[in-house]
Amino acid sequence: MAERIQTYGPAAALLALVAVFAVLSPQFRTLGNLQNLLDAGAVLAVVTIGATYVLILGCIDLSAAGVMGACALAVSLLVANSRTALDLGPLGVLLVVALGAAFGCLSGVLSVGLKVPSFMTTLGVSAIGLGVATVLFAGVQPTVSDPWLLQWASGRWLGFTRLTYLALATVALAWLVQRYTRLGRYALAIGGGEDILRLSGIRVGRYKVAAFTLAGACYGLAAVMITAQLGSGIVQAGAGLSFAAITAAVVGGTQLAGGRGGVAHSMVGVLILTVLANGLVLIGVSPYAQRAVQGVIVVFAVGATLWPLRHRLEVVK
Amino acid sequence: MAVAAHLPDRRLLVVTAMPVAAFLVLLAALAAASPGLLEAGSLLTLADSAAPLTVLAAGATIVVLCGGIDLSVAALASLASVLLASWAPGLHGWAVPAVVTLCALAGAVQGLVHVAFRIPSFVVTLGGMTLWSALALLASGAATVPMPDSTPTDWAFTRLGGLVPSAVLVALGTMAALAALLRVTPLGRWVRAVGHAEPAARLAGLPIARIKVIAFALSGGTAGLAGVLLVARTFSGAPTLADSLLLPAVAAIVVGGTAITGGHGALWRTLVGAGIVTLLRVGLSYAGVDAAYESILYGVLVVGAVALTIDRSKVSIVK
Amino acid sequence: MTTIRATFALLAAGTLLLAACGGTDSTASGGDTQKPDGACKPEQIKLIGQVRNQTNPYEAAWLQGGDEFAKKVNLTQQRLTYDGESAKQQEQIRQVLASGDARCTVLNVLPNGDSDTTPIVKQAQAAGAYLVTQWNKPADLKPADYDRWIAHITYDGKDSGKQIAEALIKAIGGSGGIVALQGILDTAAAKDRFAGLQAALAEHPEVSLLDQQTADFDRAKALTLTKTLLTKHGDAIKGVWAANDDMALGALQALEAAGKSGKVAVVGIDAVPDAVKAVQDGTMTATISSDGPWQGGIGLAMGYCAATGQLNVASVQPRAFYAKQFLVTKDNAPQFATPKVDPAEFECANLFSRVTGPVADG
Amino acid sequence: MIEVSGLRKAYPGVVALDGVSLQIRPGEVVGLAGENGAGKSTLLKALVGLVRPDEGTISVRGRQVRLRGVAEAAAHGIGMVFQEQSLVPNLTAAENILLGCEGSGVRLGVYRWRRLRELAQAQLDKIGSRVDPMARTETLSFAERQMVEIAKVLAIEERTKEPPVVLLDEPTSVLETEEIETLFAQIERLRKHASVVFVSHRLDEVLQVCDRVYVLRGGQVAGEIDPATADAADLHRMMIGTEATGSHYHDDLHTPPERESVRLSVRGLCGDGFSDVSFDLARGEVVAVAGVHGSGREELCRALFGGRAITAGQVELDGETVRLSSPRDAVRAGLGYVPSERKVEGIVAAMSVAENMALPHTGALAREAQAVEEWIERLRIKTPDRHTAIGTLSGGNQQKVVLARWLLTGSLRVLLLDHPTRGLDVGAKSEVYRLIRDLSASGVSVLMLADSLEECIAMSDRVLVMKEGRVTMTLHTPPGAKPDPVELVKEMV
Repeated sequence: MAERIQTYGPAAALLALVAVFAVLSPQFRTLGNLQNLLDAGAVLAVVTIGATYVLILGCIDLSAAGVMGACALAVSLLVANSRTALDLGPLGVLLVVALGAAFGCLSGVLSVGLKVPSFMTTLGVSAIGLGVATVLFAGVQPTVSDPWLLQWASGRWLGFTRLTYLALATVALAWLVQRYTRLGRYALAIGGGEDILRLSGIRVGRYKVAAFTLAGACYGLAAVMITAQLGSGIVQAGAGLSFAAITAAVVGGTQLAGGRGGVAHSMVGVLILTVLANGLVLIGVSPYAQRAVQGVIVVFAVGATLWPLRHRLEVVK
Repeated sequence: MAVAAHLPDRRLLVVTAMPVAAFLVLLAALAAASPGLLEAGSLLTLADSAAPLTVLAAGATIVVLCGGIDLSVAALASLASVLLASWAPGLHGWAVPAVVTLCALAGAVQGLVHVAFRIPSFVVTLGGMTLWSALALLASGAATVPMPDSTPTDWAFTRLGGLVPSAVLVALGTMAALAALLRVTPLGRWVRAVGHAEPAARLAGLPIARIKVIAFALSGGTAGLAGVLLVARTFSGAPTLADSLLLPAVAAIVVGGTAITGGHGALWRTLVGAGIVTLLRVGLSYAGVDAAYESILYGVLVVGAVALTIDRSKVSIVK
Repeated sequence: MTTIRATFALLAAGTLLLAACGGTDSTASGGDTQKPDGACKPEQIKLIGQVRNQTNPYEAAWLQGGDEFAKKVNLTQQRLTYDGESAKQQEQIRQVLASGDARCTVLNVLPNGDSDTTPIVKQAQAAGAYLVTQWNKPADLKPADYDRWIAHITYDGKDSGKQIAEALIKAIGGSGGIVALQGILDTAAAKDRFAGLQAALAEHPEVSLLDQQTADFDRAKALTLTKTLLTKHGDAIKGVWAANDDMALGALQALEAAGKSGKVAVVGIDAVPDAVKAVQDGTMTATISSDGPWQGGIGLAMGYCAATGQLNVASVQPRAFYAKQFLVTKDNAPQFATPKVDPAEFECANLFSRVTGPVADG
Repeated sequence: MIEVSGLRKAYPGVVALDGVSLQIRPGEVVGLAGENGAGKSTLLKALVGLVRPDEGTISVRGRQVRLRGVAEAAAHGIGMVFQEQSLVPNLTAAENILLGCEGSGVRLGVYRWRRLRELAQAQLDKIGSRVDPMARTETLSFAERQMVEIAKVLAIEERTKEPPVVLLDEPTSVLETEEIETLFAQIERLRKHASVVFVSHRLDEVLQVCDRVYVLRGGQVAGEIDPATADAADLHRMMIGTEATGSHYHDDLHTPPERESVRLSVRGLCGDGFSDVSFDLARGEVVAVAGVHGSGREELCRALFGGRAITAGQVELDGETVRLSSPRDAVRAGLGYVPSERKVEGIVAAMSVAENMALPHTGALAREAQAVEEWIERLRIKTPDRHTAIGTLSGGNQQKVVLARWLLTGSLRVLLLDHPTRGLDVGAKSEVYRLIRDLSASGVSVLMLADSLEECIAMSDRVLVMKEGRVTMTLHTPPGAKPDPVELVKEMV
C-alpha cells in the first residue's frame, strides 16, 4: 500500500491539480494551453532528467546553473550569431552538448576521485561554469541568427513546438537508458546499495562518473533549448533551474537518498510544477502569493508521499 | 573496524590542522598578490565580514553534527532582519532578544516536524525556507524596512577601541558559548552520538527527539542572531537580506572539515571554514582577480579546500 | 583534549599576530596626516566601479564607460562585481576601504537595493572615500548630510514607465488591451515604473490593463509568462508593457513563437543592444536609455574631480538628482545601437550637464 | 581444491584466527562448527577476500592466491552466501543473481530482459525456488531473499570452467523445513561438481549434510570429526573444549536470588513477535531465555527496553507499573540493555571510552570523569586512557564499557543482556560472566539471551524456553543441578 502511494501519489496529485484548474479556469482547458504547458515544461524536463540521474545515485547536482550558463554562451557563439564568424549549426549544438557532458564528467571525477561530497563539487563546478560563461560573454551579448536553431522554439508540428518534441524524445530516451542499459540499472543499484556493488566487483566510480556526465549532457541540451527560445546567449540561462529540477524530482517521488524513483517519477514532478505555475496565473492568484502557495504545495506533496513510510524509517536524517 | 583508531597520532594531527593550514595558505597566496591584505585594518575587516556568516553557520553546524541539515537558516535570518527592523521602534532594545527567541522557536518547530513526522531534515528545512521567505515578504510588504533609530543594534556594528569590530566578538562569543554548552553539558556528546550512530544513541536511552529539536532550535537562534548582525550593518531589514548566505554557510561548515554525514566535526572548524569562505568571497576580488576568473577560481579553490580538509577516514561512502 | 589545546594555541598565535600587525599599524595611522579635501595627486587616486555582475549588457557597458574615463586620466578602474548578493557587496566595499589610503579612493556604486545604500554611505564617510551612488537609495537618506557622498544619480522611474506606456498606447492606436510584466516586486524601480504605467493608463481610459504579473526582470520567466498570458487573453492583447528590456525581449520571443511578432507592440526600459536592435527592426516599439557607459564614467569623474580639488562637493546642488533619459524609438535607434561616451561630458566643468531635476525627497 | 595453512588474523585485543590449517577437497561437503567467536566467520571472509590474513596462505587448486575482494574470489570460483544479506534492495531478483556478471543478459551495455530472466530462472530452478526473477528484491520475504542469495552464489559455477567452491554461512537459519530440504538436495547435487563449505548452528544439520566437520575453537582448529562415527554430543563437546568448567562461569561467585522479593513482573505481554508472555524476575536472579531464531526472545527483550511497541500486557518494576514506550523510559525506570549488535547499536565507535560510558549520563562533568576512571579500574577495562576511541579496544573491553554505562548511574535494577558474549574470546567471556555474577550478587536482576546453550544453563538460575512467541516452559537450573543441554534442545524445537 505504502509502496503504491509512493509510486502513484504524485500522479494522483497531478491529476487533482489539473482537475481543480480545469474547473476554475476555462482557458486552462484549451488545447492551446496544453501546447503552451508542454512547451513551458520542456527545458525544465530536460534539466530534471539530468538531475534525476544524479539523484538516484544518492548524490546531488547543483551545477545546472553554471553549466547551462557556459553552454548557452557557447552555443550562441558556435552557431550563426552576431559576434563570431562561426556557423557550425548542428555540429555546434553537438559540441555544446559535449561541453555540458565534460562539465558533468568533471563533477563526477572530482566527487569520485577526491572523495569530496557531490554537494560541494557540483557547487564548485557551477562556479567554474559561470566563470567560463562570463569569459565567453566578454561584455557583449551574442544574438543567435541561425534560423535552424531559432526554428526549434518557433516551429510547430501539429501545434506543438519542436522543443516539446525534443523534450519528449529526450524523456523517452532517458527512460529507455534507465530501463535497458547497464548504466541506468547500475545507477539505480548504486543508490540502493553501493557497498554491495563494490562487493560484487563492479567499478562503481565509473558508473557514477557516467551518470554525472549524462546529467551534464542534459544541461548542455537544455542550454541549447533555452538559447533557441530566447534568441541570445545569456549567462543566467540556468539560474534557479538546479533547485527547480531537484524540487521537481523530489515532488515526483525520486528520493534524495537515492535508489528510488526515476525519470518517469521526475517527469510527473515537472508537470506538477509547470501546471502549478501556469494554473495559478490563469486563475488569477496574486503574484505576491504565488510563490508561497507553490512552496506550501510542494512540502505538502512530499510530506504526503512520505507519510505512509514514516514507521518504516527508523533513522531519518 | 574503526579505521580512524589505527591512525598514528601524527596523521590525526594533520587531519585536525588541515583547515587551519588551508586558511593560512590561502591567506598567504592572496597576500602575495595584494600585500595590503595583511594590514591589521584589512585583516580585521575580513574578520568583520566573516562574522555574520560565522554566526549563521554556528548553529547549523550542530544540526550537521546530528546528521541532519538546515537549509532554512538564511531565510530565517532574513525574516529576523525584517522583524527586528519593524519591532525596534516599539520594543527598543528588547527587539533583539525577542527576535532571536522567535527564531529559536521557529527552528524548534522545524525540528519537531522533522522528528514527529519523520520527514527528512532536508525537505523540512527546504519547506521552512520557502515559508520563512514568504512570511518575510508579507511582514515587510515586499520592501526594505529601514531602522530609523539604530541604537538597539549599534552594539553589533562598532569598533571597540576604534579597532576591533564588535561583530567579530559577537561571533567569537557565540561560538564560545555554543562550544561551552556542548562541552559543559552532555549535549555535545549526545549530538555527536546521534550523528555517528543513531541506533546506539537510542538504545543508550538518549532523548533523540529532544536532542534534535534542541539542535534545530539553536540553529534557528543563531540564524536570528546573524539576522541581527546584518541589520546592524545595513541599518535596515529586508526580506532577502541574508538569502545569498545559505550556500556560503553550508560551504563554511563543510570546508571546515565537519562531515556532512554527521558525528564528526566541531564548532571551531566552522570558524576556520567561515574564514576560508570569506577569503574566497572577498579576497579574490580584492586581490584584483577579474570577475570572470574569480568565479572559476572560487569553484576550483572551494573544491580544493574541501578535498584537503575533509577527513575521509570517517566515512566509507561519499555521496 | 589535544584538539582544544591546539585550537587555543592557534587562537593565541593568531591574536599575537594581529596584535603585532596592529602595533606597527597604529603608529603608522597615528602619523597619518589628515589630507584636506581635494589634496590627492591624480596618480594616488584609486578608481573603483561596482556593479552586480558583468554578465548583462547594461552593466557590462557601465563598466566599459568607467574604463574609458579611467583611461582618459591615465588610471585604471578596479571592477568589482557582487553577483547581486547584498552581503558580498558590503564585504567588498569594507575590504577596499580597509587598506591603502581610503581618502583618495573613488567609488562609483550601483547598490543592490535601497537598504544597501545606507551602510555603503556610512562606510565611505567614515573612511573618507568619495562616493557616487546610482539608482537605489532610501528616501530619507540625503547626500547633503554627508561631505564625502558627492551625489546620488537616478532616473525618474515613473517618468520612464509613463513614457514607454505612452509610446505603447500610441502604437496600438489609442485603445485596446495590454498586459504588464513587472520586475522584482520589492524593488523601487519596479514600483515606480509600474506607477508610471498606471498614470499613463489613467489618462487613456480606453486602454485597459488585462493582467499584470511579475517575471522578476528575467528573460526566460517573461517568455513562459507571456505564453501563458497569451493563452489566457488571446487576441485581446494588443501590447506588452515590460518593466525592463530583458522581459520585453522574452515577451518578444513568446510572440514570435505564437506567430504574433510585429502584431503586438512591446516596450521596455534599459536600451540593451538586443532591444535597440529590435526597435530598429520594428519588432519592438520603444525602450528607454539611461546611457550605461555615461553612468559608469560620470560617477568616477565626479569623484576624481572632487579628490583632485577641481570640484567643491559642498557647492553641488542638487546632490540627489534625476539624470536625463532618452526614449529610443525607430527614428533615433541607430544612434543608440553603438553607445559611445563623449569624453567632454566627463570634464570637471560638465559633470552636471544631464541633471533634469532634484529627486523630490532627496 | 582449497588448502589453507597457518592462517592468522588478529584484531586489536582479539586473535580471530590463530594458525588455522585445513583442506577442502573436490566434491566434498565440509562442515565448520564452533561457538560464536570461534573464528568461523573470519575464516569464511578470508576465503572470499573480505579479510586479508596477517599470516598464512590460501591455495586454490594448488596455486597460492592473494584474494583482494569478492570479485577476485569469484574469479577463482569461490562464492559465499552471506549471513547478512548482500542484495541490492531496489533491483530485481534476476539482476541481483547476475550482478556484475550478466553474461549474455547484457549486450553492449543494453539489457535483454528476457534473456536475463532466463539466466536467473535457471539459477533459481537449481534450488527449486519459485521466486519470480523479475520481482523487486525488497518486496520478497527474508527466506525468499535467502534463496536468491544462494542462487546468486550458484551462478558462479557458470563462470568458471573449474568446479566452484560454495561457502554457505548459516544458510538455513531462517528457512522453512521444506526449503531446507530443497537446499540439502541442492547441496547433494552440487557435490557432484563443486565443493561446499557448510556452516550452521544446527549441529544435527551439520552432521547430516557434511562429509567431514572441522571444529574451530578460539581461532584454532580443535579437531576434525567424521559424522559417520560421531554424534551431536561429541561435536558439542569438542566445540566447548575443556574450559567449560565451573570456574569459567565463576560458579563460586554465585549467590542465590532473593526469591521473595520480585523485582520485575511481566504479565500477559504482547507485541510483534511474541504474545502473552508472563514471568517474574526476583532480586538478584539471572534468568536466561532460550529459543531458536524466530522464537520471539529477541523481540521480547527489545520490547522490555522500550525499543519495540508493546501492544498489551503490563510490566511492574518493584511493584510499580512502568510505561516502556521508548528506551528513554526504560533507562529512567532503572533498566539497562546490552544489545547484541555491539558495533552498530552498542557503541559509538568514533567516540571515546569516557563518552561512551557516560553517554546517557547527565551530571557534573568532574564527578563523571572520576566515576569513569573508577569503573575502568573496577572492571579492569584495558584502555590507554579514558579519551581513547572505543573502536580501538577489543570486543571484550568494548562490552565492559557498555555494561559500565548502566553501572555508572548507580540506579540499575534490571539488566537485559542480548548475547552479551557474542564475538568475545574466552578470557573476555569469563570476565563478562564474572561481572554478571557480581551484579546479581549486588541485587541487580538479569534477563539474558545467551550465546550458547552451555552459557545459558551455566549462568542462569532459571531458563525460560520460548517457542513461536510464547513461553513454553520454565526450567530451574540451580548450581549443582544443571540439566543436560540436549534436554533443553528438545524443548526448543
